[in-house]
Amino acid sequence: MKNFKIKNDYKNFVKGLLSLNYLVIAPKYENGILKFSKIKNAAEILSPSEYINTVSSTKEYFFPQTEPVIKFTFEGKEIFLKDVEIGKKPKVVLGLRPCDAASFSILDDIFQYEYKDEFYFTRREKTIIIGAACESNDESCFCTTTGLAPDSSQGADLFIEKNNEEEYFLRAVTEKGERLVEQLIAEVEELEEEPKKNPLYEKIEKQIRKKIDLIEAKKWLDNNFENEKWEELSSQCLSCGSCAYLCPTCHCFDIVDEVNYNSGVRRKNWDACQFDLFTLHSSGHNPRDTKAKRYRQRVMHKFKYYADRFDKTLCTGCGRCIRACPVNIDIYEVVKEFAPLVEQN
Amino acid sequence: MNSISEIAKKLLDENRVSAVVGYSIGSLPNKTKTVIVKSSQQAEKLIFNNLCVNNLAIYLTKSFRLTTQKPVAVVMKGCDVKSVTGLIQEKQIEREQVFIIGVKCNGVSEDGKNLSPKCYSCKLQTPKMYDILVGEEEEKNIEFKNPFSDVEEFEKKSLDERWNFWMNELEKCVKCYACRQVCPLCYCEKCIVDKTVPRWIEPHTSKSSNLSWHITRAFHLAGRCTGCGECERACHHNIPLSLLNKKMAKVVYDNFNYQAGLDDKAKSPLADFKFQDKEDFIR
Amino acid sequence: MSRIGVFVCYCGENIGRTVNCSEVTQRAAKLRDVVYSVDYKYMCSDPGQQIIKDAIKKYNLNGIVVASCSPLMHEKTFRHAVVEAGLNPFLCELANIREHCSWVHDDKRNATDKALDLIRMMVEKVKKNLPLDTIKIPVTRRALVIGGGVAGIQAALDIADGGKEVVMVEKSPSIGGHMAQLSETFPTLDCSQCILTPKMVDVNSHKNIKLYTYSEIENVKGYIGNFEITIRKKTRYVDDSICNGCGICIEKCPQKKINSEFNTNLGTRKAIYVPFPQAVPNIPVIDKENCTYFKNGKCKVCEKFCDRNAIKFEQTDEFIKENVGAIVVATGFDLYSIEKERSDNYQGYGEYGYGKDPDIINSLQFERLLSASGPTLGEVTRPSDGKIPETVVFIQCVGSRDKSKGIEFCSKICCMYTAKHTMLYKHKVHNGKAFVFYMDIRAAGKNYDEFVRRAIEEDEAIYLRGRVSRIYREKDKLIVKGADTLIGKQVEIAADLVVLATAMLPQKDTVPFAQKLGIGYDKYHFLSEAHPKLKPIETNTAGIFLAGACQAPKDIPEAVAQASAAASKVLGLCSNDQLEREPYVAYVNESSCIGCEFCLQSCTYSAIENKSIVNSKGELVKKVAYVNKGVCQGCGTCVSICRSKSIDLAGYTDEQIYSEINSMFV
Amino acid sequence: MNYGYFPGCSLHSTAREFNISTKAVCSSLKINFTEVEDWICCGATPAHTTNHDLGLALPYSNLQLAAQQGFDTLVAPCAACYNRLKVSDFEIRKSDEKKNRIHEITEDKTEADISILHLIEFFKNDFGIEEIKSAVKNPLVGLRVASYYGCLLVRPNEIVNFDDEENPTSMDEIVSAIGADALDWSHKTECCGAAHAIPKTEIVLQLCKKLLQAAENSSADCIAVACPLCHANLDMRQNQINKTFGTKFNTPILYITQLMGLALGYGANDLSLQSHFVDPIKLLTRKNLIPQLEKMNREN
Amino acid sequence: MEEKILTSQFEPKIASFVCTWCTYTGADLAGTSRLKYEPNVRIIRLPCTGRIDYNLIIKAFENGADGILVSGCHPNDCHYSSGNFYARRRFIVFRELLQFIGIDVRRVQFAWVSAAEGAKWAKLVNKFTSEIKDLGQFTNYQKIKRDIFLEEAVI
Repeated sequence: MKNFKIKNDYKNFVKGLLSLNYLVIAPKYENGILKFSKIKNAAEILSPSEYINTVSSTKEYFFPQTEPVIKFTFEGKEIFLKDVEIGKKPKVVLGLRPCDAASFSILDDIFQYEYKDEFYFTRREKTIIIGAACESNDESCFCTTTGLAPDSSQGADLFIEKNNEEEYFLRAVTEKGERLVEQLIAEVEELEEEPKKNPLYEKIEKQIRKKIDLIEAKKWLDNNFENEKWEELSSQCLSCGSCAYLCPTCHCFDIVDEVNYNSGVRRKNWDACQFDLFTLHSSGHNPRDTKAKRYRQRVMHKFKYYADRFDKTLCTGCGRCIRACPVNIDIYEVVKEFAPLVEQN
Repeated sequence: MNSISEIAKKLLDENRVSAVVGYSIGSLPNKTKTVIVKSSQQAEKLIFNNLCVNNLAIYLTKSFRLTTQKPVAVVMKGCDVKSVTGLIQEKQIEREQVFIIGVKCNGVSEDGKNLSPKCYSCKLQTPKMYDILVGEEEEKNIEFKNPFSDVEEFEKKSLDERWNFWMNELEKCVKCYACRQVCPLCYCEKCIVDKTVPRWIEPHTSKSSNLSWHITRAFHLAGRCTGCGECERACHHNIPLSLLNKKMAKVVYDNFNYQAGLDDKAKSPLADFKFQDKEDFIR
Repeated sequence: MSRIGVFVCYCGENIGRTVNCSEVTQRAAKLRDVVYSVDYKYMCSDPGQQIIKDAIKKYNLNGIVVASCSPLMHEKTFRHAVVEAGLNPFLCELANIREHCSWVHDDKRNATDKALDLIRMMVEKVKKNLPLDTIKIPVTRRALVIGGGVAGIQAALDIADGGKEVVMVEKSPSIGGHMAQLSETFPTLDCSQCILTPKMVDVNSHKNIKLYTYSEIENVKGYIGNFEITIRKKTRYVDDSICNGCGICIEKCPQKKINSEFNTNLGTRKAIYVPFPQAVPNIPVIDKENCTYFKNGKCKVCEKFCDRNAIKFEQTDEFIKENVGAIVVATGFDLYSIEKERSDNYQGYGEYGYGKDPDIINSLQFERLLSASGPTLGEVTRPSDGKIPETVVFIQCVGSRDKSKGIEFCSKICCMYTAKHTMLYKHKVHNGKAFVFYMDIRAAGKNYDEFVRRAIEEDEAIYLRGRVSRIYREKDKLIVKGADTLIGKQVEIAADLVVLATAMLPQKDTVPFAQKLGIGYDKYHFLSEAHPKLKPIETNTAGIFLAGACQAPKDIPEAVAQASAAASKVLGLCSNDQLEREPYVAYVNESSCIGCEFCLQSCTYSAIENKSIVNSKGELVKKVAYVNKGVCQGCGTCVSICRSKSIDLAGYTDEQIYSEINSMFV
Repeated sequence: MNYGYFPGCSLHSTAREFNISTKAVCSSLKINFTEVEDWICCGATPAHTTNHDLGLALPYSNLQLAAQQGFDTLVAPCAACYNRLKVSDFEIRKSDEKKNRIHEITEDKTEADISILHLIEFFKNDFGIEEIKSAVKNPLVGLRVASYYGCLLVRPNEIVNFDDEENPTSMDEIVSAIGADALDWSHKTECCGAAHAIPKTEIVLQLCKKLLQAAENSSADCIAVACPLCHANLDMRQNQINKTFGTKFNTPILYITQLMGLALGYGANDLSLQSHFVDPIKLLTRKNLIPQLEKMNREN
Repeated sequence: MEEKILTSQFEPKIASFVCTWCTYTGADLAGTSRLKYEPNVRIIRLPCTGRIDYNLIIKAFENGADGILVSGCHPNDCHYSSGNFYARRRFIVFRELLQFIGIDVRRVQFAWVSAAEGAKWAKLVNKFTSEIKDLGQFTNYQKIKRDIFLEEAVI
């Protein structure tokens, strides 16, 4: 795959991107918080050095909080169904960190498991992911545990890095990515050689929380469905669900019909396993009726069940759940209880 | 004076309480972790410092609701005790079920740098109600601020400015209901938004259904919210929920001369009335 | 599935003139879930009702909307018709297209569209209606009367004469109340005791009346038709089942100088006593505070002399349970105390010197001075030296109508009894001079004003319109300083005796008492009637009625009239085995109720209680609200106050209203 | 609390002894009053009986002065000053329209949000009767004192409402606290004739005679007052009353602060006891109530 | 902000919540007295103003109401003696909340109309209807509702 140097500065590159009639989505401060938002002009863009990561992940652009699945109308005594149209405009999501970019390989798996979710994939196929290597980190980051690094390009179509001369260059990861760069040839210039790795990334990797042996962790989980630790680990949880709503890989949803007098819609709305009504049956029975059971489900799903099925963890170490938890439940510390750290040299 | 961990140890050893809810060192530099300690060995963990911003009253209903015969001890700042008063007032707990380890508080911080906004208008460095009191009161050199100054400031805006402000803010809401979950007074087992027959508040996110939710939240807390600010802290989209809560508190204070969390015998203002209540808008 | 029938009424031309009824009928037929729609000239007529009945059977309808007049007009009619066709009456709703549509709009297009909207809303509502059953409550056909004054006596006798059992509870040792203390009564000047005593005796001997004197209400549980009362029978130290009232114990008791409450501290009694000779029952009580035996452990003279061994020093309070279906509260009044030191919210009249000078007395004390059975045997003398007072000053409105002392109301009876006092005084002291300071003379009542005029014109009472600022003693005389506002001058009267017409207040412990019963009270602690105009006898708790001065100051005829009214209410209630009520009552969703008790606090009728939910092991899981269907009146205030929507109102459920709102604008 | 002190004209002239004794008492009780600088007439009798606005503007001006000087509470010993200040404050708080008018008259827009206390009110509610009691060094045992409140101190009730308007007791409480016998007498709030002293002296003589008679009937040794005008009428006219009515009154009239001063250990000169027409010193000496040591423990 | 549609064409949608004992009966009286008033109001009958929760009002706005009229018995006249007092408190607070959020409270009118005040009811409806006509359609609120047929899948 090819590499390209960004000729002028980063903003100019984005300007070029905007001129291609893509919907460009990138980190931007809106109402006081940093989140992935639509970029209207290049001046709004933040360069990869200007942020650590956004508050919420990019999943809402593929799997929105609320999404109509089917619509219907009543006319007299008849009911008419109507399909929902999905946005057709091609998009570029720009500036994802490795932990977010990697989430797509996870979501892709789950949204085509046994049934292909056309809503997700229609959007997915029309979107080009441009990742950006991390130039800083915070105390919550733990991507190395999940097998990632500040400069992993996994899941991205294009990946932005800094070379030794502190200049940004683009790494084409997929053909889709490469085709996009070809349209931007005025802004970039192909590099002959593979650029040298900037030592910054190694330095950050060392700053990140130490890697936990997830294989060992899974072994523990395999044998400890019943364990009083779950009670202890979850006792302070308030079931607020912030962890799941912010997680780039959590994907549970609820289906709800909303009916007015003369029309209605069936919707998919986000849900979260920590909510006490999450598995409540209409009979009144709830198989996961305690916080301990719900928290066990969360950890098991992330580090055991998903691994059993897809041989991956349902976590990219982005640290969002840790930052957001109002009572400081730290999934890294939790997993560390079950498994040793990996010796590193 | 005894430290919190010593007190906790003693209480647990003497079998006087079934658990102690408190704070311990957090996993991140500017956070403390809430813990529920059930054995005296674990009591070592308990600390108190200026990062202990959480209101632990939440656990009295979330974790212990009438399940324990023995009381539960809780570490409480002056402001947190107001929530306990509210819970007693609303028959969720009985005073005897809680052993309050009151701490004299000199202000807490959410990020380790800035004082939490609620501390600027706090007059309760020493809790009004406690079973044992720890900590030293320091000369408070915080400039006291009118708790309603931001409400008054906001009210000066025009109708459209206010509407646009809230629409921008509420648009961010993803209906995770974390604000509700962390609220010590949102103790309902089944919240009105989880009720489906009928569904007064639609579960999807949109400005209108988000508005219904936030009106509901604010209104249900009117005269009950003690201003602990946990909802705003839990909101990862930084929606200024306290502004709404404070507005409600102000309305209730101005009209009915009532402040929440001060009297566990008082009637909640919206479950009460006076013949002399004044209004000027009913035709 | 809902199968709704819509029946559109022309009401002759009343609806048809502005609403295009046939268009409405056709459009209604197209509404979702409407399976039948028809119009008719007079739907309320027999053939009209027959159309409904036939359609229910033919189309198997399970919801009926009649688009016609106001439900307040014909809801009952149509529901009755629906029942005849075998449907639950509460599955029928009326769309008000006459009063709210055809009669108030001119434009035919608008009125027709609006009529359809109203029908659509009702169709949507009725789909959510549930079949309801009228509520039947069993009635215990007995009554409790609290208070044995004239109001209580009248109510008890009326109910008992009506053939229903009555339990009467009086807190003092004898019934009779304040009326027994009075000398003669206005406006006829008949002797109070002469008219009251026979009634007292009747109460005691009536086969339908069970009398508990020296007893108080300890607890009230239950609701209309089904109250359970706990009565505390206070310790008399005399066994009332043995004592025959011979009075030897009283005669022999060595403790003589105890102030007599009945004689308003103007006379004395013994430590074992009956309050007054005509007391009912005529059974003495030992005053533990003053009894030598209780004070020193020695004496027991009474026990020694009692040949029936009725004296029981070891007696304790007894608790008795009674079940009744209705309660009449007739706890009466108390006098405002004029001294400055007070525990309640009212200011005293320190400047009048009451309590400091024995010759400044209140009106009830003056009644005792006038009474033939009083401490002076009816001779009017000064308490200080027994001299016959030559000048008496009467001051009205002491406490009443005085905002600065905290009481704003008029005590209503003082004008009349003060006039009576002047007359009786003049009849006894012929050369005496009576002065009256008054604010206004309020003598509205049959023969009342004539009575006052008689006091002024025939008995030469001198009425001065003005207030008194101060009373103080100068040697033998009391100087009363006041204003005569009619001549605009200050006056000073040197009096021998001053009588203060003191305000009437409710009994002292009315608040805890009212709370025990769950009835309302006003800021002065007078008990509140359910509606000032239309329900002056009822309280807001069903089955509890008011009689006499516990509700507001009243004179004897008014108290008696209200007592008879209360009795007739009780008899009405007790005339059936069961009460029937519309089933519009609140009900609780126990699975989501969290027991915050807001509904309980805000229920005007105290219809909501606590209920404990326990698990199979008997452990308390939670407390929830519980609605007593017999008491709930169906206002729905609790529904709005419930945050988690765990309480709902049958007939006006959230779902029904939601459906109406949802179909309002289409 | 930042207390301002408003002596008013009387305390700087005919009622100097009231001022002197007040200051003595305050210094002994460590009460810190600061006299409002540049105070002007309180608007009593001449102003308020001739021009309503002037009657409000003069006292309001004083309140504005006090507000500008940073006081939040104003204490006035003279009953007339107190009454005028209260009335003005009450009227102006009640109506914005009136306030604007008065602001125009005083040519000053200062919002005078100040609470106004009479000295007795201050002692009773702010300082505390118990505190006074514990500071007493020379209890006035055996002195029978009739407290005379007059009209301005407790009336009208909706404006000056720290005590019962008909049967006030706060001064009696102070009298009891300093060890003297507080007499429950009948004429606590009767009229003394007030400003009629000059135009219609005979009314004052008549009314004051009644007052003195009532005090004598209740066997009072002396009368305590808290109003310079009451004092003047009762003290200065006593001789004239005796001449006119053939009575033999010899009842010393003392300011309540003078009695307090005695109890706190001050001597006759410190309290200017010699400046009364009816000599109180004889009485006090007879009762052995003047401290032996003049200026005893003055500074403590 | 709010787009005014030509006043002459604009017929406001007005939802009304009334108690059965006073205002509903008062409105009946307006009918029996043949008083004429604007046809824009749709009445929902409830037992008492105490039953009128704030979410009925919100729901009516969500359903497209341009104005809301809430009415019941005068203070001290409540059939249930105090339901309207509770309601009054609720409205005092709720109205302030709406105002704070930026909703024009002129769109929510509270009134006491007794069973004898048929004329007051007619007048009230006319006055309120004309006021809402002046204010125009409540587009602010109607715009924020997700119209499922206009809702473009954002993305």
